[in-house]
Amino acid sequence: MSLRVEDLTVYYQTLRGDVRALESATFSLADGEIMGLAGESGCGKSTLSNSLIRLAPPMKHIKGRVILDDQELPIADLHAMNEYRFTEISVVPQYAMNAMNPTRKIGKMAEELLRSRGIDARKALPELERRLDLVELDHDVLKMYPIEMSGGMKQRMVMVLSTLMDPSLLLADEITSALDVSTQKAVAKMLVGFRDREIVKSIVVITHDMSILYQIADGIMIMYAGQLAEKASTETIIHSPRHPYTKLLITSLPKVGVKHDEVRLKGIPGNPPLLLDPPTGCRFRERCPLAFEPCMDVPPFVEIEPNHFVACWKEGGANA
Amino acid sequence: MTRATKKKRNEFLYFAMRNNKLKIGAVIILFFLVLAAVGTLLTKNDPETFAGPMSSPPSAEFWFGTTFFGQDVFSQFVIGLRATFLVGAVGGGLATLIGMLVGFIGGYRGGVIDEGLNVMTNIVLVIPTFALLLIISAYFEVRGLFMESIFIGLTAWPWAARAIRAQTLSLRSREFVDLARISGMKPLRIVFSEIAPNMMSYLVMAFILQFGGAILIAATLDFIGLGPTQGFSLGIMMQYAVLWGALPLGSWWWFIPPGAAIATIVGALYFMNVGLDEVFNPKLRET
Amino acid sequence: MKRYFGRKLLIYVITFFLAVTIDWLIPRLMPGDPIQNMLARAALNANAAERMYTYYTHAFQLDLPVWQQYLSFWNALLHGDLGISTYLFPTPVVDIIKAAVPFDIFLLLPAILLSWWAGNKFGAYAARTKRLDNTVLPIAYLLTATPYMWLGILLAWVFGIILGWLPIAGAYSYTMGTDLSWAFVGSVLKHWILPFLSLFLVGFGGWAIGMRNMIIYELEADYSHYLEALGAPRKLIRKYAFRNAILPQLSGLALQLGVIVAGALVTEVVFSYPGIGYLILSAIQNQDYFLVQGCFLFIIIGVLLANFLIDIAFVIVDPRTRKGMVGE
Amino acid sequence: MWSRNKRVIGMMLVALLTVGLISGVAVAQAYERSETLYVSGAAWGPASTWNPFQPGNLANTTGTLGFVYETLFNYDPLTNTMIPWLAKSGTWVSDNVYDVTLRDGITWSDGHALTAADVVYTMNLAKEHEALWFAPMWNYLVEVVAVGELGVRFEFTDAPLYQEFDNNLYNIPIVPKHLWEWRTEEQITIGANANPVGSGAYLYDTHGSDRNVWLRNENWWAIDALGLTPAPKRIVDIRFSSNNVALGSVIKGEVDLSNNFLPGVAGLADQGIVSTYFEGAPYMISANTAVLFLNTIIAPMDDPAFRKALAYAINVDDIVNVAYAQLVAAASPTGLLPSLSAYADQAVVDALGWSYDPAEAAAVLAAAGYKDIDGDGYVEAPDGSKIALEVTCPSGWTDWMAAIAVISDSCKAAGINLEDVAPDYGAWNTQMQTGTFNMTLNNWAAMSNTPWTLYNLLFRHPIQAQMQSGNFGRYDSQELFDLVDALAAVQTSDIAGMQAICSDIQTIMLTEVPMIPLWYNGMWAQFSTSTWTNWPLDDDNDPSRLPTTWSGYWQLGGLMMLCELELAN
Repeated sequence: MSLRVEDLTVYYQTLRGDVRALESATFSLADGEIMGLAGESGCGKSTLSNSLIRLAPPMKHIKGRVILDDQELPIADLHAMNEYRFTEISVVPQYAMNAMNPTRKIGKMAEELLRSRGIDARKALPELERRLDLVELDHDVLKMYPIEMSGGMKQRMVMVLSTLMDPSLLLADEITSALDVSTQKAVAKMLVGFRDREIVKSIVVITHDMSILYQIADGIMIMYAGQLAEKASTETIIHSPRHPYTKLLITSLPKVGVKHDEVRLKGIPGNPPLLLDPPTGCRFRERCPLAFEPCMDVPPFVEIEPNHFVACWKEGGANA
Repeated sequence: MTRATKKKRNEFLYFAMRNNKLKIGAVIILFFLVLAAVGTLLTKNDPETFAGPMSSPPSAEFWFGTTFFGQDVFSQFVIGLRATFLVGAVGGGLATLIGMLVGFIGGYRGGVIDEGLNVMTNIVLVIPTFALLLIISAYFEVRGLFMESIFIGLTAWPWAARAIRAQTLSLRSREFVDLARISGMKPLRIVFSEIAPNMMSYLVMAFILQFGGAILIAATLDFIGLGPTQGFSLGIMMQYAVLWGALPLGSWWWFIPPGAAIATIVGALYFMNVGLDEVFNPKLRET
Repeated sequence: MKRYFGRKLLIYVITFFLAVTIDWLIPRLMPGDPIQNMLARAALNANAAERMYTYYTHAFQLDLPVWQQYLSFWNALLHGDLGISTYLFPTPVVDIIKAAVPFDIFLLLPAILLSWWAGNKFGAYAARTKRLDNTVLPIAYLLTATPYMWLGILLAWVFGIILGWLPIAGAYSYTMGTDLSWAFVGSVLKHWILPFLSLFLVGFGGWAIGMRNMIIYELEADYSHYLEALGAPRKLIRKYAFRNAILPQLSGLALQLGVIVAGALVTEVVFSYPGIGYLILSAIQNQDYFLVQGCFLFIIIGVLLANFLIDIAFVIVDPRTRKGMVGE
Repeated sequence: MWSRNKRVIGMMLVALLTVGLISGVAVAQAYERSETLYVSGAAWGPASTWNPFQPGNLANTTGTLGFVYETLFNYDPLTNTMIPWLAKSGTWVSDNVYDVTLRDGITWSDGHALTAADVVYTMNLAKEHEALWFAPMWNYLVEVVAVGELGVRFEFTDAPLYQEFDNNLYNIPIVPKHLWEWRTEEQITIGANANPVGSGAYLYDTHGSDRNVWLRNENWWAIDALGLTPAPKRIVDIRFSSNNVALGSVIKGEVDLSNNFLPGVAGLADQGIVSTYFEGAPYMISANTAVLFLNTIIAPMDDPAFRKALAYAINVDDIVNVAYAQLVAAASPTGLLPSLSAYADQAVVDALGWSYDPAEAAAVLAAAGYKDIDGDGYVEAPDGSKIALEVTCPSGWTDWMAAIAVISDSCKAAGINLEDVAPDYGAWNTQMQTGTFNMTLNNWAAMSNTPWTLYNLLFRHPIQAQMQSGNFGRYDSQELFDLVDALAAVQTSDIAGMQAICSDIQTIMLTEVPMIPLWYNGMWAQFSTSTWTNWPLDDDNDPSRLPTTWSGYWQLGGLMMLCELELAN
């Protein structure tokens, strides 16, 4: 068991009160697993990812633990987390296009990043070049500035940089959303390659593009309005989802990769609730065609089948 | 007003009230503004008449002492404050206005017009405008405060034009502007009803900086004797103080207040500017 | 890069052409008659005055048709001839400027470079350091808002008159010749300190604040967040932020040159420092249009040159300009 | 890149510091204080020419005339006597022949003898080159010839202008023929004449933009011939650009003699911090007359009654006591300096003169029909038109700006709407010369041997489109012009003849009030006794010295001051 998240609750502090962006998330991730994390914009998937690596104000850790390879991560302590960042847990951020210092040559930046971890860059160079080969980047990119690279190149370069220390867990946040379809596929495949070559043990792929997940993810976790909705193997989520939201999500999917940021669930009337003052109980209940009395209470995230978790009173639980 | 914009405004107000830089700056500016407005009521002496003993230090009757000729420094000071604010408002305002015009037109229209305006902006930017101001000022035999402000405004705009152009460029491609364009709105209206309101914070800040800059330029011109040929300004006070040997004669009360007032006013303006930046830009707020 | 320099060069050429034309117009637009003003000081007999007027007008070529004057102005200019000063008659303007320039370089170059360097260093250091941000930075705001001459007057008053430590006028002591001795060098330095300080302090405040604000922006930039997410040391993050923040500061330097020139001018006036700034004011006060022309031209060329150097520096520091991705 | 920059700047800093330290340690190799006299106040700009024929620009190299180049005579304005200098004697042999005999043994600083040939050459330069300032002399001069080695004969037409010629005798610099005869017209008239060779007491040493340095000529002829030796071996003539610095330097004794106008000197003199010629007010010798020129071709200044009312209305006491803080004295209505008071007819002054009297001003105005009709506090002209006038002086001339402020204030108090305005020098000059001003201040007549110098400024004629050097108000009176011309032609030895004409001039002047003399600008001089003493003082019984370094005043007693200076203990 590589990653275990228990009851993780993270709020955003704002003037008007706490935005309850992540509520009691409990799940785990196996060694070698690529898990997709999907949901509408603002459903808390980036909050979850961010709180695993950099839980900075205005985000606030309310409760919960994160255990990576049997070690509890001090996620609430910005400073103490540095020890684990990059080495144990790393990220390919949403803004990968702008993640590299525009005024530094790539090679130089890699060198300085490594040196900050006490690694001699010259000794690490062969490995670095091997990984460039892996993502099909020319070795000359090390002498380039970020602006000299295309979006796809930058994306791949950031993947290489982020995994230089062979972290146990890689968070890949919307890594394909800014790319064109053909590049998307290539980048996604490379991500799998990283896992296959055991550069990273496991990967969380955050996206709202279900088609990418279908290609690369072993399992998929669906979030809605800060709560976990369903988690199961990719096959299960795509073909036999159990949570009403997942079902609606899957049916409303366009055929090919969705590129636009705003995935609107046209089939579901209403909007996601404001997380500033979310409704009690199941947060999907106001839009849920199946909503009934018990939904006034928060449904537990229960394993209704092996490795299939659902948070819905209609599935599993007391009323299952 | 939609709920969202109202909320946004309230939020600005909340942060504005909480921002010490903005508050301190505003209080200082307000203080000097009030002093400039009502200052003449506090003294019965005309700034020009030889009202008191010569070169006397500050006293109950002459708060800031007297000049070499026995003129009341305080009454000159408050008159000078007015001049300072006038130059700032007119000079800074004109510079911002021209900057807006050039920036909006260049940024929105693009193409040859933009290129032309760009070249013009860069030229005025490169020319040491102060040297030019010296010559222009020397050209006029008799100069007034208003005229001085206009000249300052006419030479100080490129900086604002550049910044506003860049902002306009980035706003031009936004959805709401596209919408306005599709709906057949005239370009000028788009600029003033769609683009300008969306960069209000930016314009306010540009005006504040230009305001302060104009005050400094005017003080410099006045000090070297190329300011208004009649009346008083803080720069002229410093000029007279130096000309009449206030330093070796030890009349510090003659040259300290005007310079201190300028530094404080302009410093407060800059301070306010950073405060506003923090209010408008959540990323910069102290965490 | 070609495009970048091409554009810049075009602007410089147009600016130079315009500036020279404005420059040429100066004596022809200014009130009064330069020759008459020169003769007036002599308080001559009316007959002699008239004869001398004709004589000098011819000597200054002011009796030629206007277009011819314009052409010959360009011609003379390209031959390094800026005419003859009336205020310092009969010294050629070029000679006067040549004598003043070393003082300007000596005063301005260190003041600009050091204040820029120190201000940026300090601003970067103070940014997001709460204690410094709240204590020292307000002083920086006050400094950058201080009129140059007032700071000069204050320094002169405190260090020159009250304490009597430093001289407040001239470029070297009145008690010695210009032979290059240690004493002379020492005297030059002593006279340099106060004008230098006035320029330095105001500049320092401005750059410190600029850098503080820039760094705060940069620390919120994506690449900074990425570095944080990778747990990079604070030092490295700040170093990267500094590298990026220095670019706007560099172009800021180019934009500020005009202001610095103005500051140098009044500072030289306050301290009677014999540079171009001091000269141009004397020239204006004495209606010496030819000298005004020369000084103005020199300032223009100086500022254009400095801008050009900054452009080159920009290309060195900012890969974006070098790779032709950014037009300007 | 950046670390390299850092290193460079670091190295610069280290270098600067090192230099600073070394220089602090090194003993200053300054001029020996006891041999050096520091003066200031004469030069208003950097030195640019050593050509003695450039009177205007010479203001900045104040020793060219008097130190380097000398004149045939010197003149003592305090006693009104001509002092033979290069000339041993000069006599009018007849009404139109003047003979000069030079001293024997005078040499140029390059060793050549100064002879009659040099004098003849110098005088003839003005005949050839009309651009020289003394060229008009040749209007009445026929020829100048050498009579032997040392004799020079001036032959005139029937009507020489004696007054002007006398003035020229102590103003025309004699230049060495052997060095000048090869020069082109341009070199002679406008050349800079760097490294000048003259006959005088000091030699050019060096100069900077803010100083002239002169070295004593140890072979000066007068050391033997007249027993005169200037005390300071070296004179550093400093150009202070601001009163601040000048005043500070005098207070500290760094400057021995300042001839700047410095505000507040009266107080410092009273406290004994600086010394002045007079112990009390006006502290300074009167050097020239500040005259308020009235533009007499514009109404209402074309009305003598209005002009006279102005004369009564102006509070000269305030100018003296407030604007100048007692550093000047009020002028006689004749405008003549105290040194020329012999030519002021007291009877005329008593009968026609004026002093500040607002009541009288009001009476004069009322009598002439100037009344305040609209009740705004200011009088209107007899024809009912409004009067709104301006009084000007150049911007930056601080003492005059204060003075015109007083003028405008006191005129307003007397019901005359008068604003004070200070345009830039060039604009002021143009207005003055083209007659487009209302009232303006001017003082362009130097201390002189003759009242004609002042009248030549006040009543310059004929009236032209451009009045370049006098009668700016264009006061037109043929009777007066004839009198001034007649005065010019009177022998300077004929005191009674001069007085008679002056009396007539003054009668017209005080009746018509074409302009108003207000006060005497001082010969600003404040000295420190910390290094040098025996400065010229009022109680002194040797008046042939003037405490000044102004250009053109060395031969009027300035040089004598140097010869009398003594080192303080």
